[in-house]
Amino acid sequence: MRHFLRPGWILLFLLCSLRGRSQDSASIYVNQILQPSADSVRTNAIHRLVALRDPSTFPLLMAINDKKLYLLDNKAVTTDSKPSGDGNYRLYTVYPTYQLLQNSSGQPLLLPPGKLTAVDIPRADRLALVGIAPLLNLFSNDVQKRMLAYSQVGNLQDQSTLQLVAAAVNRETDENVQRIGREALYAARLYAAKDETNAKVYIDSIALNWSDNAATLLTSYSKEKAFSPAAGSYALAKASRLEKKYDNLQRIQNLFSGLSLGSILILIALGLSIVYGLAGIINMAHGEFMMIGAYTTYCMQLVFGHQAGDWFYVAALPLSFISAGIMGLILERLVIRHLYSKPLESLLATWGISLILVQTARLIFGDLTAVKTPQLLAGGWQVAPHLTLPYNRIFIIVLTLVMVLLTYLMLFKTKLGLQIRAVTQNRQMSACLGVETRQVAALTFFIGSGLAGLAGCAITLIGNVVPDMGQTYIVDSFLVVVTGGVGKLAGTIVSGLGIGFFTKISEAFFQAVYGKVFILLFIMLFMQYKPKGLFPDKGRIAEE
Amino acid sequence: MIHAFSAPVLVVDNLVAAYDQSIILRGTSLAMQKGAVTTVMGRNGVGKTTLLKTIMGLLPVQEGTVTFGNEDITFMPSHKKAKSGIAYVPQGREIIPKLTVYENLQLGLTAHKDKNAKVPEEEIYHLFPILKDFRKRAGGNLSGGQQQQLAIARALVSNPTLLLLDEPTEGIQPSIAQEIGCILQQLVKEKAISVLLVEQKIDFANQVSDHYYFMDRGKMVMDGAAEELKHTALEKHISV
Amino acid sequence: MKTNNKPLYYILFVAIFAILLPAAYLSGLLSINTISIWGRYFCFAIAALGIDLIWGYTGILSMCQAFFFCLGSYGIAMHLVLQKTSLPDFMAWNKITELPFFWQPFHNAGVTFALCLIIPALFAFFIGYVLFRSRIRGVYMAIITQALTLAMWLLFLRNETNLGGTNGLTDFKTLLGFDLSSAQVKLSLYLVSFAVLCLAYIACHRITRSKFGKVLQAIRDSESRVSFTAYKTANFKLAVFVLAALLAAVGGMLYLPQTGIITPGRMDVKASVEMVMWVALGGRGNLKGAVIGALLVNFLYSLCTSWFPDSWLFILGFLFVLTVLYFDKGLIGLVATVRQRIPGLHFKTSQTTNRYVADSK
Amino acid sequence: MLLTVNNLSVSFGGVHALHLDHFSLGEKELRVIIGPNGAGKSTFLDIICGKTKADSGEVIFKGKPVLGKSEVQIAELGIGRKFQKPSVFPELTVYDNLLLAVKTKKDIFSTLFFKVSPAIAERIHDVAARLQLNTVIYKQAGALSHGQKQWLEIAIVMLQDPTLMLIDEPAAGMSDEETEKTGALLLELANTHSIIVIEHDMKFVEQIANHLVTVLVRGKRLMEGTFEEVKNDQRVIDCYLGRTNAQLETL
Amino acid sequence: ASKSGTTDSTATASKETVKIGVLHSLSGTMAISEVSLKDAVQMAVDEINAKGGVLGKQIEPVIVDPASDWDLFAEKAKELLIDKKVSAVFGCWTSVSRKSVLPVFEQNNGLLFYPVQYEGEECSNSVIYTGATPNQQLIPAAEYLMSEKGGGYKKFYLLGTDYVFPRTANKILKAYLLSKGIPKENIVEEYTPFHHQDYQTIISKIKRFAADGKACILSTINGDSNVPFYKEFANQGLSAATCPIMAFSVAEDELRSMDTEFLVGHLAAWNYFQSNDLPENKKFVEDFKAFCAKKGLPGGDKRVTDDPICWAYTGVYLWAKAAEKAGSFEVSKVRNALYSLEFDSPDGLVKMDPRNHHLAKPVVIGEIKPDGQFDIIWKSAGLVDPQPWSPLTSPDKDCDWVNHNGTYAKK
Ligand SMILES: Nc1ncnc2c1ncn2[C@@H]1O[C@H](COP(=O)(O)OP(=O)(O)OP(=O)(O)O)[C@@H](O)[C@H]1O
Ligand SMILES: Nc1ncnc2c1ncn2[C@@H]1O[C@H](COP(=O)(O)OP(=O)(O)OP(=O)(O)O)[C@@H](O)[C@H]1O
Ligand SMILES: [Mg+2]
Ligand SMILES: [Mg+2]
Repeated sequence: MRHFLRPGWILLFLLCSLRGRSQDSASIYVNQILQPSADSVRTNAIHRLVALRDPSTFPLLMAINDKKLYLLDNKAVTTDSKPSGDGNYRLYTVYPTYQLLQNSSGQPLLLPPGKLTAVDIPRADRLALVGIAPLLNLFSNDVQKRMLAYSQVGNLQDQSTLQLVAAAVNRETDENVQRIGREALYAARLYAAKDETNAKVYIDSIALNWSDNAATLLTSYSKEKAFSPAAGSYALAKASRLEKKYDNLQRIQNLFSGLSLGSILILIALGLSIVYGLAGIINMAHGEFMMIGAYTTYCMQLVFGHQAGDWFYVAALPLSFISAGIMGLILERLVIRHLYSKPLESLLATWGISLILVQTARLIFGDLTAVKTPQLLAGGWQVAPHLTLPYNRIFIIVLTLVMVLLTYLMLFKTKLGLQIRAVTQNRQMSACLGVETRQVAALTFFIGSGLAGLAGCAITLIGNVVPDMGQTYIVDSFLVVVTGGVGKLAGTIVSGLGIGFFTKISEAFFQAVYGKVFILLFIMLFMQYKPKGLFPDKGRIAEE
Repeated sequence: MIHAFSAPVLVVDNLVAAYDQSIILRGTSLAMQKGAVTTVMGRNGVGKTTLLKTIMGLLPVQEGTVTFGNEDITFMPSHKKAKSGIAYVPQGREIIPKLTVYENLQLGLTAHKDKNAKVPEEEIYHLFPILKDFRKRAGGNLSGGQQQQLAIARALVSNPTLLLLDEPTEGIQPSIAQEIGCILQQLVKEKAISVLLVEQKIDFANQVSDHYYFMDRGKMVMDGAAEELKHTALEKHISV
Repeated sequence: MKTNNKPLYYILFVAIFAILLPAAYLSGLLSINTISIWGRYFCFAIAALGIDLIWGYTGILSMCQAFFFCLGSYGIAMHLVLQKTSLPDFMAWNKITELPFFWQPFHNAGVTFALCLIIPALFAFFIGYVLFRSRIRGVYMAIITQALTLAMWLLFLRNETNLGGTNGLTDFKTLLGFDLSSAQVKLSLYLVSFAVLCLAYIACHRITRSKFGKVLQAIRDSESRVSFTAYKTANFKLAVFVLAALLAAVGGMLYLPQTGIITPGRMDVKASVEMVMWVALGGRGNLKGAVIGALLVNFLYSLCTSWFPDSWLFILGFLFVLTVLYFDKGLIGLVATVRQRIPGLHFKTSQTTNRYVADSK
Repeated sequence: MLLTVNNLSVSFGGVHALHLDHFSLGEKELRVIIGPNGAGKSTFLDIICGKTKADSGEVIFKGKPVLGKSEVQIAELGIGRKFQKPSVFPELTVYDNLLLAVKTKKDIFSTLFFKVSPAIAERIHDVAARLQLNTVIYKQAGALSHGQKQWLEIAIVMLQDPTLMLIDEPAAGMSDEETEKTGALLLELANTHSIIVIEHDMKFVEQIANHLVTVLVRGKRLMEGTFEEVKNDQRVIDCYLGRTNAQLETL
Repeated sequence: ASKSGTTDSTATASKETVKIGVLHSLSGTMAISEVSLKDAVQMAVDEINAKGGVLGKQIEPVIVDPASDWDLFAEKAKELLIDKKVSAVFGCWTSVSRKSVLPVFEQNNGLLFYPVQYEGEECSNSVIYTGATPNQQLIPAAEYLMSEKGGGYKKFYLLGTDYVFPRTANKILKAYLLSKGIPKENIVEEYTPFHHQDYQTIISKIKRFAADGKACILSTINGDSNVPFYKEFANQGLSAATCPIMAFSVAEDELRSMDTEFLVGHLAAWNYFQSNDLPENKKFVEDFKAFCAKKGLPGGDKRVTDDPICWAYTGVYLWAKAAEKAGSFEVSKVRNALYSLEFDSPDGLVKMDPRNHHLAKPVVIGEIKPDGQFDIIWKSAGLVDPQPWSPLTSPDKDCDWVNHNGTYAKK
């Protein structure tokens, strides 16, 4: 590796000298672009600048390419691609240096685009940048663009391009981008290599570097570009080893996906399990409580607005629980309480309620809405080059874990839990023992609905918010509750995870649709052996 | 007959109650002395269980009143009745099946006046040793007799002042049934608990009762102190 | 001994639907469209009878009736499609040149009718056999059958299944040589549906009043006790399950030519739950309730989606909730209550007067 | 022997509920089983009628092995059961409860086309009358009192007319006189059936124990003998009857 | 019952008004998309009525709710045509709903204005297709992506919800890509069930597929599956820069109240975008916002227009214009008047095909901006003629109602 760094330094030196020579002409062209005497002058200037390939002009060219070139006090500036809060953008000078603009107090200067005068470059002129765009992007301050640029720079046999790329790689701060950049360089050298030892060194470097594309690159090298069969087969061997590693990582990714799906299912089923398994109410409106939680989150986002950053979500977590819980409580008081010990009627009534709730949501919100992902949970944890575990999913897994734990403690370690379990098994006798069955039942419903609301809040991290979102999940969550064994917390967890893993594993083999069909049929067969779920009651209590 | 002259602890006056349309209690009246065992007897289906259920608040009262102590509890909800000191051992045990034996006992504490009370395990297990071994077993898995024992134990845990017992010895082995009798007498004596007993077996009733009521078709047809009533008279009434 | 207690209601029912409605059409008061719509409701009512048998009487909540309904419909639809072309359009688009083997038998009308009954029956038999053997019941049964319906729904949605995918089968011209768009044919289909509904009702009525029906109810109450009384409960359950499937399929068969389209949407989760809701609303465990529930819900559905396009869901939703809260035996329970309140109408019916409230559960 | 049981054992979660080395019952014999609560009496009957699966051992009824058979098959062999906790069809009327019990063909087609013959109707009413159910015969079974349900369940078993009747605590919740009536009824039935009765009411046991009484303790057979023998056995007194049994003294 | 004069009889029966049917789902899964179309139709009707109506008659819309229930679509269509005797119906979104009502319209001589892009391969005499045919949306998009300017993509992941439009669209796209020399192994086709929410597995597949930066996605994912898809896409570290998604079913209305952060930079191909600079369009957009605010519809003046809304709106005008031209509401006359009819739509001048019932219109490709609007990055040079039968998959067929009887075999 060090081996390559040395030429890198030389290149950088070279670049600097290049810049010195072209400095004067460049600044002339820059001026012509910013204040053209005629359109043709500007067009000419742009073409000239492109031909110069002077890195010091790249920020400018890039700003042109991105339609982000502005004038601020007659200085050419550009903005970040994303606002840094509240619709304001940071500003950078583009020429002769690329610098962050600061205000008097040394803080980055933040301005909305409206405060800036856009320099309007006609589309035709912008098109002149198309050929050089990837090179420009090597110096972009958007990581994604830089990443892409390396795979698009094209033929690195061209010395000047190679120099630029090498310089860019050296400047690179982002590890992943650097990996890709290095690969581009290695690949260029590999293609140029004409003796075996040299080629192997580069092949090894590429394999060691192990960017996303390494395997494909080596394979295509061995097929098309290898100068000798030996080098080709060596590359191929490396590639297939990489593929294997890759496959293993993919497996881990699949397991993670399974875990994540499973925990979502558990989170949704948890409330259902309490309301159904314990209170005996087949709550067809469970999904709608979830929807309420999701809309609460959405409303929080509206209320907090853009400034508040992630706080809206922090507030939404408890509030979604409470709002859905209260809604549940109201319904319990108005309707459900007449229906204990009448599971059939509860089915009908909760179905009716779900219709009403969906239509109400439709009238109030009426749209496809989605909650923005809190900054903290955006993106993912890059475990290995090919393994990204999204933070939002990790968060949901942790949330599920916490909720399961809390639910467990609540049900089995507190007086309330004891009373909840008692009331649901025998209301009248519980009452005779001094349990305030009404309160307990209402509380049970509150907690169950609240959990659904929380699940809804969590789901906004991965999905959208629509009035009938609940119906997407209702069958799945009932499946989880039932395969686990009604009223069995452990069953809900195991079956939720099981279904999650199984779905993801089968999806890896079948298409998503068949994966789902497969899982449904599998559950059906599974119930053959466990007709009362994973954890059936044993002995006399199992009877009817 | 220690507290023979104290004020009645529970008075049921002219009670009418029904399951939906079919009226079962047709003006039942009864008065219980404090610290005594009052026994209600009668043939199958005359409404004894219904009477206890109505007193406990499981069945709405249509007419009449129930007074406990000095308080009118006719329309008090069941759990308040339990908290005010009435414990109920229903016919058919009504154990909470999926709670363990210990949890069932714990549940009995809900009605205890003292919020921090603990299950008096020693006393209970002394009375019903079998419950100790089965502490962690689901209540519903116990044998019939064991469940009956648990039901009685659960009622005692709450430290009640009035015990409603619906055929408490049903399905219990003779030796323990006999002990239950002794315990009842002891409770009545020592803690001045009052007991309303529904019983069919004359032998057991005789062992514990201070006062008898005879019920037929939802009405009390006769009553009297234990001494006043001859064995034969009892039998005659029950076999009408 | 308890049958034939209210001939008046039956006569009224038959008079309205068999005479009044057709007469209104013939005299121009009603459009043929309305007649056709009622014909479709009858199909739902036939399926609802099956649901009542399996759920109301036997206590097995089956959520795959919608699937059986669709099987019946699809069978007829396949026949009708083949009447029109030798290769359905959608196959041509999918570059399938030869009719798949399972489409072949549907060329023949007789075979089609037979298959429309046999296939659902076989399906029901197989599902029932598997499920009842392992003593799946209660919600377990409900959810498993729902899962099955869901799986079938997903399969039917696929193009690979060669049943038209999401679009289903549509655009039919003739049935047994009759032009489906002609008013007479529509009227006949209406009358046939009504006749089948009546027959199905009578048959179900007989069944529920027989000892067989009593066994079913006993299974609902306490299945193990029935076993100890030496009845092979699994067989009984299987029998009603197949019977219910057949009724659903018959409903589906009649439904198709009157609707003109069958898509997998008929058996999605919502549809399968809704079918159960008809029965629940009408009054479970009561055949009249099932019929009335199916007719009423669907009638309201049609009516409200036209009259109150924005708020019909509220109306239906509140109807469900109110029914549950105030008429706890469904709509038919309401009728019973009203009749009891009005002394003049007080007939002695032995099965609705005393009500047992399961208090131990 | 009608029923022979060898080395029957069953345990729940490691606890031995029943471990019966031998038990046999002759034709038309009425056997009473007594024993402390939790001795395994009901479990024993549960195994015979197929409700509970045994861990090991054999049960031979009419020369055929019973274990492994389903409830229905066992019922068809001729074993009828009354449970400790009354088990009837709550939403059917008493009459229908009885109708279903009557011994006839019980397959789908015969039930579908079943007609109540006068003989059967008479028999139902007969049994109902004998068990004092005639006043409630059109009532829903779920609306009966505890004692009435007991009667109904006995009636169901009677109408089933099985070779072997397994009766669990028939006298529970009955008054003394009704208990006596039940006893008489059982004695009469014993002329034509084999019966196993479980009871805790000693008066009742004495009345019906015309042959042998088996005592189960902790799942094992403690002794078998006539009522007199059992009553006076010190072990039985110690663990079951109690030191001074009031019930017995008053006899 | 369907002889000739059904519409004529209405015309004489009610002097002042002429009825039209509006057949869009107002509840159920499709409501989210379709409600806006109902609003657009209503607005067009109000505008026309304000200007004096058609042929001197006020338009009276009969709105029904087919509730995303395909059977109900057929039932409502019958009701509108037979009972309500409407002169034309504006409605449907999904292909299945259109297929469901198609026989009804054909048997009862009705006229349906269908405003949504669709899979083609249909040529009904009773439907006026104002939405795009595949060649007016799919092909230009693919072409653009392959072009130098579009990024020169070499690998294509065709991802869709499992129903007819995606299936057919992908069939056509695949044929097109193959014909342009894209090797088979560089085209992947995949479908997910309706309402699919969990795209983890698929995204990781895509990630691998797109590792070399040469891949893009052609998405026909429908409705509520889009958000989870795009979110997961971003969270697993992919972006518009590394692998752009070209969507065929994502429009402004869907993006309206979404947080578009994770969508920015991705593409969509349509015939119309709200960001269209034409003055007609600016007025249209403003009018629509004002209309929604005035009627108190959800969203109020925050409402946006999009392609289907534009065509739903245009449809009403086309019908009105044709009726005026024909001087009658009679279906056959209106239909004839529609051929070659030109109209100044918000999207500029559009023109009905002279031989079939489709609309010639421009094709535009847009890039999603943070505000949920599209930056138009490509526009076709002029109107693109409709091709109901794609020459790629059905080279032998064409649709012509003037010289032939609908679909005919080309020589
Ligand atoms: N849930 C119920 N619904 C309707 N009627 C009932 C119900 N429970 C009991 N009954 C009726 O009420 C009457 C009295 O029943 P109750 O249980 O009070 O009798 P009991 O005196 O306790 O009899 P037993 O000695 O058999 O326990 C009986 O005739 C019975 O049929
Ligand atoms: N499923 C089970 N799990 C654990 N223990 C059980 C289970 N079923 C029964 N037992 C225990 O097995 C023993 C035998 O019970 P069984 O019901 O047979 O007693 P029994 O002799 O009928 O008693 P009783 O006279 O009280 O009715 C009891 O100790 C009981 O607790
Ligand atoms: Mg009683
Ligand atoms: Mg027992």
